Amino acid sequence: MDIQPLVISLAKIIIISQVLMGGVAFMTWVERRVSAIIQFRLGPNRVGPFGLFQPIADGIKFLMKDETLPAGSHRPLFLLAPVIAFVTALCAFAVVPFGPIVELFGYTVNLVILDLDGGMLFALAATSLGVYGIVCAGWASRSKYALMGGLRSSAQMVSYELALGLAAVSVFLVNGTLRPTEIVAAQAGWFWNWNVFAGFQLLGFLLFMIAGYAETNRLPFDLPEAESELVAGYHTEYSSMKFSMFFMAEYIAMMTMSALAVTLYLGGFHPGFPTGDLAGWPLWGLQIAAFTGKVGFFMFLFVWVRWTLPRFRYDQLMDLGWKRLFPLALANLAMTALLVAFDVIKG
Amino acid sequence: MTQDGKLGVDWIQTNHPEAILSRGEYAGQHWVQLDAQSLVDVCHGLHGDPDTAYSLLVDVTAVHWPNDPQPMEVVYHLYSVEKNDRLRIKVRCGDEGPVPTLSGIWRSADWNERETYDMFGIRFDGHPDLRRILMPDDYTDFPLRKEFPLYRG
Amino acid sequence: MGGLETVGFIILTTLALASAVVVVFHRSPVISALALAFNLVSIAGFYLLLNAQFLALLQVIVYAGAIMVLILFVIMLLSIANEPGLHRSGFLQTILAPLIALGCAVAMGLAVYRGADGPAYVVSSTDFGTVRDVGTELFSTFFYAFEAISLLLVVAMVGAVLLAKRRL
Amino acid sequence: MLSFSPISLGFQKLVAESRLTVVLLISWSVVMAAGLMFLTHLLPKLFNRAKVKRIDESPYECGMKPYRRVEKHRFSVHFYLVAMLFILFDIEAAFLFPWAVTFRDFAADKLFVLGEMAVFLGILVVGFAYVWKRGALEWE
Amino acid sequence: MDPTMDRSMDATFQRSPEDPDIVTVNMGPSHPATHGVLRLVLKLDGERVRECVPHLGYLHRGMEKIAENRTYLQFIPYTDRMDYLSPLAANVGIVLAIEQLLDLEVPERCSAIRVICCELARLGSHLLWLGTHALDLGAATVFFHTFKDREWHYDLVEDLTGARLTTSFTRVGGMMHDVDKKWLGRLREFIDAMPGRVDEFESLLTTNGIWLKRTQGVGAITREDAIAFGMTGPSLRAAGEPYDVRKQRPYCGYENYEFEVPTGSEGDIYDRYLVRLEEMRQSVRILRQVLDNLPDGPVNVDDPKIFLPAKKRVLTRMEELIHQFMIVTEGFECPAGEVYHSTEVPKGELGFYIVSTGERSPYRLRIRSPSFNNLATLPHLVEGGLVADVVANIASLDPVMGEVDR
Repeated sequence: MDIQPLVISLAKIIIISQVLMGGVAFMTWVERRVSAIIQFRLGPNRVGPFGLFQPIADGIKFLMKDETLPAGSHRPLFLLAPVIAFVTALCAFAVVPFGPIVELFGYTVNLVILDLDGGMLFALAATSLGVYGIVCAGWASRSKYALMGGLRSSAQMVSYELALGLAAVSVFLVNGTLRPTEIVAAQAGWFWNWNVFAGFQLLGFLLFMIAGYAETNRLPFDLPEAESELVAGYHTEYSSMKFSMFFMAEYIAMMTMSALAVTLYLGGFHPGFPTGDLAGWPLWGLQIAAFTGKVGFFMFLFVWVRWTLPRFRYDQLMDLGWKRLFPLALANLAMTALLVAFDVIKG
Repeated sequence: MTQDGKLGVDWIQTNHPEAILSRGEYAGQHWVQLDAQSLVDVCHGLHGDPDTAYSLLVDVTAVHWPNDPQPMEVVYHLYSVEKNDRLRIKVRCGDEGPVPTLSGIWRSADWNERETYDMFGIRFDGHPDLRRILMPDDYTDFPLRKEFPLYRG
Repeated sequence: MGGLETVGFIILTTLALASAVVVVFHRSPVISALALAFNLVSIAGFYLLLNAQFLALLQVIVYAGAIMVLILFVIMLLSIANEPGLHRSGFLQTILAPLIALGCAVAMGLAVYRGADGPAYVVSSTDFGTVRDVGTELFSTFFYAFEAISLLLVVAMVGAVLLAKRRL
Repeated sequence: MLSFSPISLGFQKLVAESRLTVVLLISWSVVMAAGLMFLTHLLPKLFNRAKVKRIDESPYECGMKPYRRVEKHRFSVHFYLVAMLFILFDIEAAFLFPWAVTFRDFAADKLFVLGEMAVFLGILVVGFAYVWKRGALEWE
Repeated sequence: MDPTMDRSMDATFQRSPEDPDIVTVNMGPSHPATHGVLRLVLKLDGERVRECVPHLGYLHRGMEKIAENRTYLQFIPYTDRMDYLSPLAANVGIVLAIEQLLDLEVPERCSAIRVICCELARLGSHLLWLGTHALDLGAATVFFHTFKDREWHYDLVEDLTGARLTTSFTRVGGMMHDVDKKWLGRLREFIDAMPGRVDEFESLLTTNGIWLKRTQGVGAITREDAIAFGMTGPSLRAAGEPYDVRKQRPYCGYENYEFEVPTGSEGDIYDRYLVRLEEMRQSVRILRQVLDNLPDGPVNVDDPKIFLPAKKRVLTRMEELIHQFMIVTEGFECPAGEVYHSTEVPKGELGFYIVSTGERSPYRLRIRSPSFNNLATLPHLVEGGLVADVVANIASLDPVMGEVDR
C-alpha cells in the first residue's frame, strides 16, 4: 500500500501539535505580560529576554513537582482525566485548515490535518468528549469542591455547546457544507465575502464567540474554577504536570475556538483581499500569516477580556446560555434560513 | 460636657424606679445598675419607647469582681440613633449567671452574649444558641475571669 | 486496503467487547458508565469502517457526548454507589435480561445468516455516508419520521421536566 | 466477511486516508499526554528527596477534615435536568446539520423543506417554551 | 489535639438532622476568599445556602486579657494588630479612650494629626476592600490598581511612623512625633491624585453590567435589621441610616471639618460599594481641609507624668530622666472610673470600654469591634441566597479577622 500520505499526515500531526504546545507556552507568557500591562505591573521579565523563557522554566517546575494523589481518590480515573482533557482539546484542532493545498518538497500537502466531510462535526464531537475530562477529574478527586466544580463546569459546557452548535449551523446553511476547507474556500477574495458579512452572520459570530468563551471556561464564564467560592473547581486536587495538562487543554481549546471562529466567520486563512498574481510560497506564506494573525487577535481578546471583566454568577451564566444565547441562535438560524431560501444569500 | 445616658437613666427612674439598684456617672457618662429580674422589661421599654429609642445594642460584655458577693457584672452599652444618646446598663449576677438574654430585643445580643459566655462563663437564660464563639468547643476554662492566669507554666 | 480494514475491524471488536464486559461486570457504576461511553465511541469506529462518517460523528456527539454525560451526572449526583439494593438485581431482571439478550443474538444471527447469501449492499454514490447523502434521504423519503421525531423529543422534554419538578 | 464495493479508487483512498489520520491523530495525542504523565511521575522520584506527607494527600476542605465523605452527598437534581434538556436539543441539532447542508440542493422544493424544518423546530420551540414556563430553566 | 479535628462541625450538625440532599461544605479557614481565617460551615441545597454557621476564633489572641496585664501605654501596639488594615485608626481610638479616662485635653495640632491618621487609615482600608472585593467577583485588574495606590499609602504611613503595619503612632496625650512639612507635601500629592483614582475604579466597575448583576439586590438588609444586628459603619449607612460617630459625637475636632456622610437606600452589596467609594472621596475632602488649616503649636501635652519628655532633656536632666523611667517601666495611674469611647474606624464603630480601679493598667478593657458585629449579620445575608453570593457578601462586609477575634 501507499505509505506516503500517511507519513505526510503524521508529519502534519506532529508539527501541528508541537506548534500548539509552543502556542500554549507563548500564550502563558502573553497572558502574564498583557495582564501586567493592564495592571501597571512588569510581569515576568527575568528569565531570558523579556521573560520569554519563563514558560520553559514553568514547564520544568511543573515536571519536577512532587506527585500528590489525594487519599481516597479513584487512581485510574484521576490520572485519566487530564489525559482526556488534553487529547480531546488537541484533536479538535485537527479539522481547522490553516493554509491551502501546497506543493512542498515535491509533495502535495493539504494544510489541514483532517479534511473530513463532516469536519465541523468532528470538532464538535471532540469538544463534547472534553466534558469527560472534567467530570472524571471532579469525581475521581473525592473532594466536595472538586465534585461541585466538575458538575458545574460540565453543565456549563454542555449548555453552551448547544448555543455554539446552533450558531454554527447558520454558517453551514450559508455555505451548504460541513467541510471546513469548503467553508474557507467560499470566503476567498475580498473581506466582504467573509461569512460574517456576506452571510449576514454578525449575530451568529457574536453568539459563537460568547459561547466559545463559556465553552473554554474563560472569564467572565470561569465559574468552574471560580477560586473565590470553589477554590479551584474540578482541578482543586491536581498538582504538577497533571494540573498543567488541564491548563494546556484550556489554552489549546482557546486556540481551537479562535481558529474555528476564524474559519467559520472570518475567511479562515484568506487575508481578506485578492492576492492577485501571488503564487507558490509567497501566497501560502501570506495565507498562513493571515490565519495566525487572526487567531492571534482572538487569543489577545481572550486575555484582554479576562483581565477586564468580573465573573458571572452561576445562575446568571446558565440563564444567559439557555434563555438568551439559545433562543437567539435559533432566531439567527431562522433568519438565515429565510435569507437563503429567498436567495438573498447566494451560495 | 455631654451628659450621656441621663435620658435613659431618667426614663428608667420614671417608669421602673424599683428596678434601679444604683446609678452613677463618670466623665459625663451615666450608668445604671438594674435588677436582673426586671432587665428584659426595662430594655423592652428603652428599645420601644419613642422617647428613648435605644435601637442599637452596641456592646455586651462583663467585668469580673471576684471578691464581691455577686462577682459578675454584665455591662450593656446602648445607643439611641434618634436621640444620639449612649446608656450603660449593668447587671450583677452570680459566678455563672444566669442573666436573662436580650437577644429577643436586639439581635446583636446573640453573638455578644455568646462571647461573654465564652470569656466569663456567664449563662444567658433563653439564649437561642449559647455556644463558645472564640475559643474551641472543647475548651474548659473562661479566660477573662480574674483567676485565669496569664502565664500557665 | 481490505487487509487493513480487517485489522481495524478486529481491533475495534476487541475494544467494543472488552468495554462491554467491563460495563456489565464492574462494581463501580461510574466505571461502568465510562466503559459504556468508550463502547459507544468504538461503535462509532465501526460506522467509520462502514464509510458512514456522519453517523459515526453523530454517535460520538449524541451518545457519548450527551447521553452518557447525563448518565454520569445521575450516578454522581445521586451517589448510587451508596444506595443499598442497587447492586442486587431483582428476580425479573435475572430472568428477563438473559432472555432478551438471547433474543437479540438470535435476531442478529438470523440477519447475518440471511444477508450472507444475498448481494452485499452496493454503495450507490460517492456521497455515501456523508452528511449530504443522509440529509437528502431524510428530508424527502423519511419526511414523516422526521416530523414525528420532534414530537417524540417534546414528549421527552415534558417528561423530564415533570419528573424533575417533583423533586424541585 | 465484510465486503464493500469500491466505486472509485480515489474516493476510497481519500476516506481510508482520513480514517487512518484519525487513528494517527488520537494515538499521537495519547502518546504525548501519556509521555507527560510519565515524566511528571518519574522526574520528582529521581530528583526530589522530600517525601510527600500524608496531610498533602488528604482531600482539600479548607484545612479541615472533610465532614462527610463526598460520596454521601447528593447534589442538585438541576444538573440532571440540564443534561436531559441538552440531550434533547443536541438531537435536534443533529437533524439541523444535514438539513443545513442539503437545503440548497432541494432547489425546487426549497420552501417545502424550509416548511418541514419550521414545523420540526416549531414543535420543539413549543416544548422549549413549556420548559421555560415551568421554571425548569430557573437555576433555583 | 489534632488541629484539623472537627468537633465544631459535629456540634453544628447535632442541631439539625442529616439530609442526604444537603451538601455540607466547609469554607475556610484556609480558603482564598474568606478574608483571613473566617470559617463558614455551609449547608447547600444545590446552589442555595440553607444554613450558614460562622466559626470564629482562629485569630483570637486574648487582647482583652493582655490589656489587664499591661500599662496603658503598653497596650497601644496591640491595637495595631486588631484591624491590621488600618492600624492608625485603632491607635487613635485607644488613646482617645484613655485620655477621656484621664480627662486630658490634647493640643489642637495633635487632634489635627490624629484626623490625618484616621482618614489616611480609612483610605488605605477602603483601597484594600475594593481590590479584594473586586477580586472575589473575578475582576482581578481592579485589585492590582487599588494595590498600586495602597502601596503609595503604605509608603506615606511608613514615612510617617517608621512602620507599614505596626504603626503605634499615637501616645496618650500626644503623638510619637510631629509631622514635617515634607511629609505633608507628599500627603497632598497623594490626596490630589486620589479622586481621579477613585473615578478610575468607578469606571471599571460602577456601570459594568456583570458587576451590577452580581451586586445589585444581593445581600440586601433593611435599616431596621441592620440596626438590630448592631451593624455600624459603611454597611449600616448603605442600609440608609446615616450613623457616623464622626458626625454624631465628634472627636479630634471632626466638627470643624465639612464632609458628608453618604448613605444608601437598598442596603445591598452595590450600595455598600457606592457608600465606601464616596467615603473615600469624603476622606480626601477632610484631609484637604486638615492640610489647609493645620494649626501650629505643640503636639503633645505638657504633663511629665503622662507624656514622655523630649529625648534631649532626658539625657541631660535628672528630673526628666526619672519621669521617662517611671512612664516606661511603670506607666501612669489612671483615676478610678470607667469610660466607653468610640471612634469611627473604616469598618464602623470601634469602641473601647475601660474600667479603671486607679491602677497603672486597666482593670478591664473591652474592645467593641465593628467587624465582629458586622459579621454577625452574615448568616442573615446569605441564607436563602446562592453560594456564589457568600463570597460577595463577606467581601462587602469587609471584616478583618484580627478585629473580629481580637
